[in-house]
Amino acid sequence: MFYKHVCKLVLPPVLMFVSLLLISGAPARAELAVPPGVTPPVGTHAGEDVPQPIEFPHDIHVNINKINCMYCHTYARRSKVAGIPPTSKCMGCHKMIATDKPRIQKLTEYFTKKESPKWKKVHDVPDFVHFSHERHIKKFVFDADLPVENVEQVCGLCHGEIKAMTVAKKNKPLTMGFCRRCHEANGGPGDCWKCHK
Amino acid sequence: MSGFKVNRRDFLRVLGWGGASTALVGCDMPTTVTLEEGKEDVVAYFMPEEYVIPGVGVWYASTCTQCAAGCGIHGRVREGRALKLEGNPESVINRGKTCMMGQAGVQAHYNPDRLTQPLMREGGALKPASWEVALKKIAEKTASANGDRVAWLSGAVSGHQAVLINDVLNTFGSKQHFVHETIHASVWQAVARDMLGDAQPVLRMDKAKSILSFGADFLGTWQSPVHFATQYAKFRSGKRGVLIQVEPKMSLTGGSADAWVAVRPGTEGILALGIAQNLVKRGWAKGEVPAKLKEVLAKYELGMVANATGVAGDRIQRITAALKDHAPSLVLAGAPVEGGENGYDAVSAVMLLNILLGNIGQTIEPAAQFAEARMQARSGGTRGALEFSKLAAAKKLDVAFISHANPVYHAPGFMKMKDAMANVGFKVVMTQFPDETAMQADVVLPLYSAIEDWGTHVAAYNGGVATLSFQQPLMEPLYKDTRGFGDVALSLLKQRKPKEYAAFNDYYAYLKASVSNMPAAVAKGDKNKDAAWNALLQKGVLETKATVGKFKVNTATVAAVADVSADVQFPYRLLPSARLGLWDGRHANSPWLQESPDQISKVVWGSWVEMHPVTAAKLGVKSGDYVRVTSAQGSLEAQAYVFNGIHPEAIAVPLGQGHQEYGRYAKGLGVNPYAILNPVIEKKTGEVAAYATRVSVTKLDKSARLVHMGSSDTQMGRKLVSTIPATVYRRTEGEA
Amino acid sequence: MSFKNILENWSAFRKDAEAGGHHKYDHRWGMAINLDVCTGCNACSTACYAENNLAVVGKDRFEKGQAMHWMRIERYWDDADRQFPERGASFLPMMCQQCGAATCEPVCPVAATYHTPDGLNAQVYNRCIGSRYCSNNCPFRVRYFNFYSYYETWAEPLNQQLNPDISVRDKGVMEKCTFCVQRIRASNDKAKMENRAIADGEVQTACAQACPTGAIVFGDTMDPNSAVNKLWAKHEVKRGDYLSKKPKVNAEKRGYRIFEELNVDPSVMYLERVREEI
Amino acid sequence: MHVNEKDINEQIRWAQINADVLRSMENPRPAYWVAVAVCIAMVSCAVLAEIYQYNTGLGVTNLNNPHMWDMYIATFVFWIGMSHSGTLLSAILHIIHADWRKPIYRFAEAMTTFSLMTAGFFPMIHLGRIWNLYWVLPYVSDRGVWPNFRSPLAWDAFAISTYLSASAVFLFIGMIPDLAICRDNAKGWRKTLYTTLSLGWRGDDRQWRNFRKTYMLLACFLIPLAVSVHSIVSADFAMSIMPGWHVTTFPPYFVAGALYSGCAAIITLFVILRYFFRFEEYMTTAIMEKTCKLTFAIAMVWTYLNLIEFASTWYGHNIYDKEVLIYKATGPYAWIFWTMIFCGSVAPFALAIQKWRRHMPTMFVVSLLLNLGMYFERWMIVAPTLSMAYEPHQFYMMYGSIVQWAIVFGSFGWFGLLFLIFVKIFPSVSMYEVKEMVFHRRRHLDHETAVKFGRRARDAGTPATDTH
Repeated sequence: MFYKHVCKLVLPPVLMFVSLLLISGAPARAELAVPPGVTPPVGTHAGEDVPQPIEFPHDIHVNINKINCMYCHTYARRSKVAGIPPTSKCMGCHKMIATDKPRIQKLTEYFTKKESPKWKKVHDVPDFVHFSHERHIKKFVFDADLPVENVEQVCGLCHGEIKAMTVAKKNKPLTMGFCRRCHEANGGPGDCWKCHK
Repeated sequence: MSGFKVNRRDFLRVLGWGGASTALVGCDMPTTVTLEEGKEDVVAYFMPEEYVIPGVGVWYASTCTQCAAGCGIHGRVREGRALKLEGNPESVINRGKTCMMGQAGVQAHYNPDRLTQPLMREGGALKPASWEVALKKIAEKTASANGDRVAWLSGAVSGHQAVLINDVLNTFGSKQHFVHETIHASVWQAVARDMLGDAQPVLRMDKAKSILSFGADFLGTWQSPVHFATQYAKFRSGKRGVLIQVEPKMSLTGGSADAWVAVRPGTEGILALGIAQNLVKRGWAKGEVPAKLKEVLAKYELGMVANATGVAGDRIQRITAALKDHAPSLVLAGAPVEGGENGYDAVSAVMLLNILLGNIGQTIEPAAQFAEARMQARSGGTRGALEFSKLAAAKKLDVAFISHANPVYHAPGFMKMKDAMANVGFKVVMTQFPDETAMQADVVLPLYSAIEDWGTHVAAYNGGVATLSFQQPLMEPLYKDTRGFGDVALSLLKQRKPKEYAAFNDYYAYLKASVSNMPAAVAKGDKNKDAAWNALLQKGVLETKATVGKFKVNTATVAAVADVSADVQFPYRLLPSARLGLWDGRHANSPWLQESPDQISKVVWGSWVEMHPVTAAKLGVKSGDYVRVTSAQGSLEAQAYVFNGIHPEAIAVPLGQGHQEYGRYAKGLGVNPYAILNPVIEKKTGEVAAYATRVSVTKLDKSARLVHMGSSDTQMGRKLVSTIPATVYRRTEGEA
Repeated sequence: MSFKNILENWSAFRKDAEAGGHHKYDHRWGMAINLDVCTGCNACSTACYAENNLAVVGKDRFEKGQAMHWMRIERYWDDADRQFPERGASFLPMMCQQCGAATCEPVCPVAATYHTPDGLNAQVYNRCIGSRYCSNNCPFRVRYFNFYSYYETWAEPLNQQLNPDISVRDKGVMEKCTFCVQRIRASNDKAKMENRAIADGEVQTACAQACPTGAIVFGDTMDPNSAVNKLWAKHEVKRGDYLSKKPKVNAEKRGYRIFEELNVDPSVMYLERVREEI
Repeated sequence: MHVNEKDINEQIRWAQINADVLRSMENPRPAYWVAVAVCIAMVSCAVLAEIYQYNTGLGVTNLNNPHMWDMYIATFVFWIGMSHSGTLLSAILHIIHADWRKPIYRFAEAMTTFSLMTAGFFPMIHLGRIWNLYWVLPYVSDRGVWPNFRSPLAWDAFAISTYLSASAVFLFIGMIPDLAICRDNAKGWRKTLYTTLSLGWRGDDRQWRNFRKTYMLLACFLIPLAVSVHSIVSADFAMSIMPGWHVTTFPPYFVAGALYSGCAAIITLFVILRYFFRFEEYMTTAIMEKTCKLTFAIAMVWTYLNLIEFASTWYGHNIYDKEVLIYKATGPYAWIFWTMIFCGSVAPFALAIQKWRRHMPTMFVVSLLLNLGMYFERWMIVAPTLSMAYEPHQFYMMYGSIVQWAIVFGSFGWFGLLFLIFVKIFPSVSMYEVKEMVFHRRRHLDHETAVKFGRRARDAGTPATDTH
């Protein structure tokens, strides 16, 4: 009799609670090679297409041409923002490479006009959050002695499998929970003021 | 790299990572982050310098132009926006420190009320115009003008700006460059020139063990406040020096004094002579005292001085003793002394103390003047405005250029500057803001802010090291239709002498050329001028060869100081006190400086009338009551602030407010005491005796809470600011 | 305060909270302010406005007592009874004292204000719900509340000056002096990138950097070689030890902390003003 | 003179009881609608003010540094306090079998619930970012952040919600038998309503037995809860270090104050209901007298606690505490302080005078005075400490703006509205308990007569046939 009541009243919330905990701790869908010794952050996000002035093909650059992320996103290891590569950098190669492609011609137009394409943001954290690319790269690449050519694995932790995309798409939630779980799993700071400004 | 400048301009381009990239925590974070409103774009650099990294602030050296002291600054630039100014440690003036006005430099730059395009007067009203049209107008109007019918009125200028102004006037064959500064030390300089043979002697507070300051607010508004503040810190450290401040109204410096002596306004000179007499009588005077001087001093014995100044005889003796005990000493005179009708004599009396105390060569050293005379600081007082207004009123001017100054607001009311300017044939005003003077102009040329412009500065008071301080743009101009002062001056020169200046397509080129050609400028043996130039810009200051003078001490000019006349109709003496912050009113358009309270009264956002409780009781006035202050020239109304840091015979109304124009933050706020000054001129220097106006005060039946910071004037028994006697200090750490 | 913390370290959590510092400190940022050379010139408070995106509230709201100066210079007259203030004015730079046993922390219902491993009283703006209890419980009254959406008052282009390293606070949020945490954070990142500790003097608060007389000294009081720590030691001011009642301040020395008797363990030490008898 | 009269006329017929009470729930008079209209008007004032405040920011309340709290919190404490006496009457007096409570506990109980529902608004209204209110509650979230369990404000959230739900349940459970009576006499929508609410009450023995158990159980649960709730509210102040707030005696002081204001409110409503619903039969002067005596006793307790607080402050020689106390008594808020002392400690002596306490209009006025005093007490607790604590640079005094007044004003409208709706939908006098009361009295009386005539009591008296 009493137990019946217990089962009726007490168990459901408890189960709910436990399951929530479980969900939050569930392992991720493996979609990209994970750097050794790193527990990847959990969660996916169906990002919508972001129309770019020039639909930049990440797949060609990363997959086919095997260009390192940090070759173009050069600020990532030197600043808290990864930065969009300066137009001059694009032209560094595309002065001669693939100049016949319409995209490249578009780019060249911009360059001759001495201005940069109006790229659209894909990944962003709210402005009250202090996120430092350089610290993460250092921890997961340089301090972890990860071969730099595998840096995409580290980027992938938060940016997903960019090399499988043409124009980048947001496919990780990048929410506080997303960050927090990774910090707890990989020994990142747990102090609010490390990330909140 | 062809043309350092092109790249520079490129990376200075505003590249906000999403505009101001400042979060509103109000908008709560959604569970899945989406892009914030208006932050969809991310701007990529075009061709950045390798040291420009988004998200990382870069510091550029420049020079502060908030006042004429010429402090070196560092500006923090991120994503092409200048964010914060700090002191440049390389600068000998401020040693990496800044004052509140320097901090507010960014607000002068980002001020929402800046002029964004040239204005021209058409049918009585100022109408927007293009630069071409405006310059053409100037060209045709000035074509026929020549000689001394052309004049240039400016604030304190130095460096290449001074050179250019000079050159422009030369093209007209005019010598009429008037310099107008409301807050100045002209009388002090005149006296120093006459008695020491050096107008700008170096004051070594760090060496002094005691300072007797007659109203010299060297921590606030006197000559080079930040420099003196750094010196003051040294003065107070170790064997702590003693500061005695003698003044009719407590200044910021008075607030820090060991002994603050309230003196009857206008009698500081008498007190000085009294102390001198006391020194001589007690045989403490260093060196030979001339007989002539003895007889001048003769009548200034204690009783008489005590009567005249309201400072008790024994106090005078104690002050004298303190000066002797804490040698070497340093005696200064500031605005209240200089601004008296007897200003010159009073300051001479003060300087005499330095001589008698043997401070010359000890704590007062000959100046090291900047080698190139044309670039030396043109500092001046109110005389410039006075002469200018006289010429203008007499219709002796066809063309007037006005820059770095706002005479219509700053000139005392009796000069009737507005009407005087109406008589000038053609007025060109170069300014950053729609100020009172601009409103009177025929052509208004909008200038870059100090943060957008190039320039070089030579401090009038340089603390003994002659340096050239560089001013370079921290960011792209906010408004494309504004121009740098140098560029404007150059285009004026090009109108008159196209050939000579054809080489320089802008001020930057001119500056670079002339600096690189300065003998001291280029590092020895360095052939690569670009490298030297970039190094200079990085450092911000350039030490140059200096001409160090010699003192020629002369006490002949010391004369008896006339006592101030009492007046029944106007029983009080008006003190138009200056204040660090709003300064002479040029910073009234900065919200920060308006909101940061006056250091002594703690009043914000407005004007007030300071009076002593005794006076207040006589008038039946409480703090917050509105009073009318009336002089022979007119009257003003403001709220009273009653406190005992002022002499009962004095009424103080601070400078800085009472603008009719000058943007949303300044306009229609408070009153300007200069509007009711009496036309009293200090005879020997021709400066306006700003502290010589007598006023009467009447209570108005209107009262309101005086908007000020802080509720309690006392500590109410808490240990907030606790004080220990210097004896204890000496015992514990004084010897350190 | 994470869920783990409640479950495992509850008792430790409580004990430490009383003892002022709630876990192993990496740093304990502190200050020493020499009131003898402080001239009350307001450079510090203006620098604070410039660094920390402080709102200018205007005359009316200032009159209401809603001003937002994180760093304020209090001015007192010690001899108001005499005819003249013959010993000058008493200036007191007052900002958040970053107490080790802060009274604001335990009362926040959502833990928006808490103690960081750097020994700071953090104020997490986007966690704050504006109950304002922290301000009521602050003996120094140095917490300021956004009574309005002040960001609307930054007239274009004034808003371009805003420091991107700190949020602009919207209405309903409490804010206060942070010891320029954004500068600490930046130097911390820099140091970590270079695999070294933060050097003394590397981090400077805006007020300390501006102060023309160098009255404000800022640094890590845990670093034995830091200038600030030397000053604390020289003037025999120690972090509060609550169990032993031994006097914390030596009467002969100039160092003292305001409201020491409340045992809130402030991180700011003041040096007494000195006056010569003339 | 001493009037010795009965709490209730035990000859009253039970059908009569039903009739009277049910009548009070039917065809409202114009006066009722006027009252409703007034209340709605008051509420809408508050709503407008709140909308304005929500959009503009809390600055419109005149709050400042140091005055971060003001009338909102005072009013919050006031309403929480108001709620207590309901519990006192219904729960405490229930378990000590003081059966004179029976005719008047129902509306007191309702008052408890409604004043809690009113009080609950204020912590929300005074928040800077009300839209994040739920952060105070502990819930499992992706962010892994929790409320600060050390904060009295977090305790408030728990305590108030618990107390509200508990007292609401208590009110409802206690009404079930009456709802059944209503059901049997109602038509139309009321019929359906009461049918649902009375949970199929048939009044058989098993139901009665379970009912009594549950009711007693809840009563026992509610009493410590009530005490703890107001102790926690007092902790909002006592847990701080502010002079005038950091007072050890605050929990009992607050509880006493709470009971005090609650009883005063009961007297007010007693008079109103008795007058408008012609409940003279049930809300008799005798019961009024008992209520008054109770209130008087509590008033004296409150006065005593007040005095020891002053005394401990005065002799405690804590300079800051003393300053605040002196400031209260002599500062700009002095008039409020002395009004509070008068209304709280002097006015109650009117309750000691029998002639007066039997005179309803007088009691009405007096009870209002008492509550005025209690409101001032709450305000005097909150404001002066903030005006004057440690830092002399931040000593200011301020009065709330029109916005605060509007919202506080509106809260009374809200309370009134709820109460007005209640009295027309639910029996504001507990019928079945009045019957119990009558029954017991009658049994008692019959026993006496029986002894007199040497007969067994059971035969005597009216058989209880016309019960349901």
